[in-house]
Amino acid sequence: MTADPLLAVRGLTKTYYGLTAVDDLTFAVAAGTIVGLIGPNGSGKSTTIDCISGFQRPDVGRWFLRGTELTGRPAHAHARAGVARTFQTVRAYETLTLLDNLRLAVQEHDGVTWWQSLARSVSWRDAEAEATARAHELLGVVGLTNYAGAPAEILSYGQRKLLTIAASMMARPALVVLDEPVAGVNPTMIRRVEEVIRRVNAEGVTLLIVEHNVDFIMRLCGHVIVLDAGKKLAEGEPAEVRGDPRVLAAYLGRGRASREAARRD
Amino acid sequence: MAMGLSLIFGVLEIVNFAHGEFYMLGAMIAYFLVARLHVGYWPMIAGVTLAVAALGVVLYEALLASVRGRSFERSILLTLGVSMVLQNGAIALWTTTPRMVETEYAYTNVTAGGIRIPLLRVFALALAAAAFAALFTVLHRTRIGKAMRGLAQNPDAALMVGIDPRAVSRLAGAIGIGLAGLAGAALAPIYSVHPTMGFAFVFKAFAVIIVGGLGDVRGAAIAAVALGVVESFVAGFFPLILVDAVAFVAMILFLLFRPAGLFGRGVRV
Amino acid sequence: MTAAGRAARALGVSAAVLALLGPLLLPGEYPATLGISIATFAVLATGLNLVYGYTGLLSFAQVAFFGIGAYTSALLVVQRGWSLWVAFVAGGIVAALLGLVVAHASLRLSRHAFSIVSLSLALLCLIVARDWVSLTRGPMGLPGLPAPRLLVPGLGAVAVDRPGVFYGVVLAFAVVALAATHRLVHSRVGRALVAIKLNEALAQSHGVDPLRYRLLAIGVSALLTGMAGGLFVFHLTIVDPSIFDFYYTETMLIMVITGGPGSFWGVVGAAVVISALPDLLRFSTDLRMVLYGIVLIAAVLAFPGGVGGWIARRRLLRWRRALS
Amino acid sequence: MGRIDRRLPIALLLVWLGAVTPAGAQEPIHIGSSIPITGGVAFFGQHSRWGTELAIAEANAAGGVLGRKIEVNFQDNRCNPAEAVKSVTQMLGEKKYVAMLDGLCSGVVLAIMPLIERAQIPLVVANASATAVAEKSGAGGNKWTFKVNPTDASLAEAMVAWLAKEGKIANIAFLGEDTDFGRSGMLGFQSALGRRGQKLASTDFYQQGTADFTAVFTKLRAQKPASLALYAIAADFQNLIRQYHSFGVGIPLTGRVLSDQIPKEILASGALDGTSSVQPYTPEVETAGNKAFVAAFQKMHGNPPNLLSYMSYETTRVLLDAIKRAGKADPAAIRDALEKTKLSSLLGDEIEFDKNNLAHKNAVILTIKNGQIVVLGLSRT
Repeated sequence: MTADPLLAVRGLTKTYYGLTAVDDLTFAVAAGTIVGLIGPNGSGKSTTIDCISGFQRPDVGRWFLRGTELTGRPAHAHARAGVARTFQTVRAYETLTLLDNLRLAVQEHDGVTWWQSLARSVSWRDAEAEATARAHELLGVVGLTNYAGAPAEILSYGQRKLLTIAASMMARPALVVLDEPVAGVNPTMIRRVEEVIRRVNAEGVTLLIVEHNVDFIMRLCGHVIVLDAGKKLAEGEPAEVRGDPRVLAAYLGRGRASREAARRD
Repeated sequence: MAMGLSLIFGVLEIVNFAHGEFYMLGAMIAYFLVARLHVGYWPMIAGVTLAVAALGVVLYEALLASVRGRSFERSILLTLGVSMVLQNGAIALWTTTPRMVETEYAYTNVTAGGIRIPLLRVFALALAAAAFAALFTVLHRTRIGKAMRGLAQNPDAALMVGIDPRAVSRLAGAIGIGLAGLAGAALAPIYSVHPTMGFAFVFKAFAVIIVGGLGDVRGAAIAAVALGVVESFVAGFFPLILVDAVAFVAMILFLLFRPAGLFGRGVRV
Repeated sequence: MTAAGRAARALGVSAAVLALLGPLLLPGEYPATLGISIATFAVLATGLNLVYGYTGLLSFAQVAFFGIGAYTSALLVVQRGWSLWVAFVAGGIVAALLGLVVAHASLRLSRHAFSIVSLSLALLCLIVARDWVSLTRGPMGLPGLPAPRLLVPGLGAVAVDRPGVFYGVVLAFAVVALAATHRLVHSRVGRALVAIKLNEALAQSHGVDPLRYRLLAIGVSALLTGMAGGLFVFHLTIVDPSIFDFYYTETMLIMVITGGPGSFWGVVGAAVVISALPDLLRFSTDLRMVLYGIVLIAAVLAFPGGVGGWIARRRLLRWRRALS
Repeated sequence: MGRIDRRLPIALLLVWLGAVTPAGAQEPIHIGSSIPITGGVAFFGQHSRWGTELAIAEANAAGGVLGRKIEVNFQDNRCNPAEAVKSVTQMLGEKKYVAMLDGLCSGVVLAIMPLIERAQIPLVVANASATAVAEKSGAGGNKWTFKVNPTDASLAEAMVAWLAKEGKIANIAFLGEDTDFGRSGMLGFQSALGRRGQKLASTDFYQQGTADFTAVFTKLRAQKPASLALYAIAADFQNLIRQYHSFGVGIPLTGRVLSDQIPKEILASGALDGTSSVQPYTPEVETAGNKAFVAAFQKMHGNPPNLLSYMSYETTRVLLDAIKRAGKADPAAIRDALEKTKLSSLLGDEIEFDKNNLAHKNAVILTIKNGQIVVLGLSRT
């Protein structure tokens, strides 16, 4: 791990009604890598990424993107700073077209102000053309080109997952946080998701992936963090982590305590 | 009145605009029972409450069941529509002529400590207190009451422990609207009865439930009493017209500084 | 676009232009008076549509903005001797500022709080208009508002005292206001507003700041609504507390719901039809509000998207057919 | 669902179309009336309408005017100028109406005055009481507006003049509804008292639709004014009087106490003895004309008349009389005839318009003695 990682998280702690979901968690994500965040149900994965994307406020802890502190800033500020994310429950703007779904994901990032857009200035026209081109490109990558002008509500569950993943890549963010990208997705689609992830990673995007599908994580990630009961249990290369007896214990004989700590997942 | 509204909101997550119209209907039914059928005071109170509660069930089954929890905005619009139909329908049917309900106690007074208080007001106060006590007991002591509170606090969990949300919601709707009917019946002999009487009341009731905390029955009752006290204080020392602003100003202040209501346990909307 | 499509469009545009100019050409004052009312309600309904239809905030304060604009511009003209053309803009600005303050305070909590506070604001305005007698003259209102004067090149100052001329002024304002709103909702701003309405968390994850956009929508809506109020009362020549009548709120809601929240032309069309039909057909006034109530209930239960929603559903079905 | 959706608008359209009434075959004389039929003061509009309807029915039963039937089109204005301007312009646009009646609310009348002036159609006001209506009418103003009912100022002056004669003008408190009725009543009282070197001890206004007055009564009882001038109507008045009685407020009332709407039990109890009141009209006035009117009204509408129905009745008579004297159903001729009106009212006085087109009808001064309403006399306003 380099001295100056892309994302640095220090001492993150979050409790709900006296139950500790995340307990003094510290980790880092190096630039250009794909990092997996795994752990049993209720181990605090979702809470962690909700906190570092600004959707929940932790009780204690600080986090930095490229050395810039994001602690306590609202969710949209995280997005603008370069942290993109998807949600575990699939979310899309149902009645908007796929193209608009994707263009929305970039419009707050290209520096065009709302009055420029109202005035239909040259910079707006250029930015919009670029966004449309990028949207077509990503729709091609996820195989949804035919649907470009259709409203998102027409898509199947798996297709929507692909759409949200594409949306998270639109603005070429520094870090993409994917929350269970392949849960409930059929094997063919999983391949496609993998392909998309590798492709954007090759473009220089760093990814942090939360996922239950351990095989998927092991195939993709160069670095894996294992959580249990809100604490970091193990960390390292996939092979290393896979052989760690503590990880096996956590996954096979899940303790009572971890289940009680569960609030969600 | 405000308690009924609060109960409906708590359990159904529906803001009921038509509540004032049910109050008006209660008073109107009271008028017809007393003036046309010469029913006595107490049978009238019971009859009106039951009749309006039955209307509440009808309203719930016909309309509210389909929006329950789906959308706050839709429930507002729906009950606003109901309110428009009831109020203007009442005008078309009965004209806006104010009517008086003349019960056997109309001109009886009790004297306490040199102050003359009309007996009907004593009854109305007692009925309100009794309704509050009964509602509190039902909510906290009985199975169905606990189910209601459970539904208000966490609908998913309630479903898991075997509460039938439809049955409970229907009952909550009936009780909530029945309370509006009771208020109409108790106040009809004191105030005059006319189709637009519910309009002014419902906004005040909204203010009361905001101050009390949405869905918090105890908060609503205490806020109602507090508002009454503050209003009479204002009326006693300031120009009368300021009274009407009190409820709204209190509501806005509470929203700004204490959004969860008096006890801070109301449902955050 | 095909030749037939172009022809149809040309026909539609010329029909619309003819309909807009109709009140100027038809004899008598009534067509113009009705035209003023239709144009005003088109702006009011579009203002509510911007807030409710596009942004998803149910606002009961539109009538408050309308009345505040009306009172502000009337007072500035009568007491300060301002020209109406400046005063009605000032009315819009005052309404917008008030809207922003109230919205900022309540939206920090939730959109439900906004609805309830907006309702209180409307009622509070009514009370203030009645009781701040030294400013508003209370229930007696401000009667005898002077006819504004318009500088026409070649004619000099013309008094806008006939409904026909006034209709021209209101129409010009309505066209500008609707065009501005149309541009707004079809720009990135409109896209962001719809995104917030559809899924606030997703929009935030895309960097959209919900509060900022919502405030923008409310500000624009209050500005246009307030300006409409400032103009409208000079047609009536009087402003009194009945400008805050809850009935206006109900009418605006009916227009937006039947037209389809979030559908620009659906709502404009509904505003035109609903403000014109009952008058033209002399519908029994006793039952008009009952019918409105029934329409509202029916629309919410069976027809939640209004006309605009129906069109969107057809579009979805077309896509389904095309892709299957 | 889709089928229902498509049928709904058509069904609604049919409902609307069904409500359109076909025009009559023969050509009657048309009069327009703009009154509140819906909204908060629909009750008053109802009474205004009833009064006009009775006068029209009587005229038509007697063969009409100039041999033609009279027809009145009542349009709703919700007491809202915006609605009134729309419906009145619509009526004026049809060009068949020879005159307009009432308006009822002062704001409405002020808003439609410029319209009827431009259209050159006379407007005869029955119930709007604001002094401004008369000030803007007649010589130097709007020549097409006539006002039959007395202004608030003149009624208050009549009342105060009587109170002064009785030596009861000191320490009067005021309680009125927060509308132009209450507000201008207060101004009328204040200036009438001012001319006699007195002023109101206190003023309070309540919102229309207020149900509970306990707090203000408590305050007034502590303040102990010599009398209380009351400006309340409709449901509010009923609430006020009941609570006044049940709390035993005991301050003599004056102002616009609606004697005909006091419940019999309260009246009989003697609690209101000493009350004085000024009204443009009260059903108790013992003239033959009034008795016949009360009976006919009760028969036609099943309710006793009140001052609004009376005023509309008289106003309609004034207008019909002017049409008869004009000799033709022509607005300008009717206007000229209106100016020369000289008609006996039911109360026995002559209705004539002054240079502001304002009729100075007699006001009725009443008092309550031994649980009975006593008409003390008529006073020129």
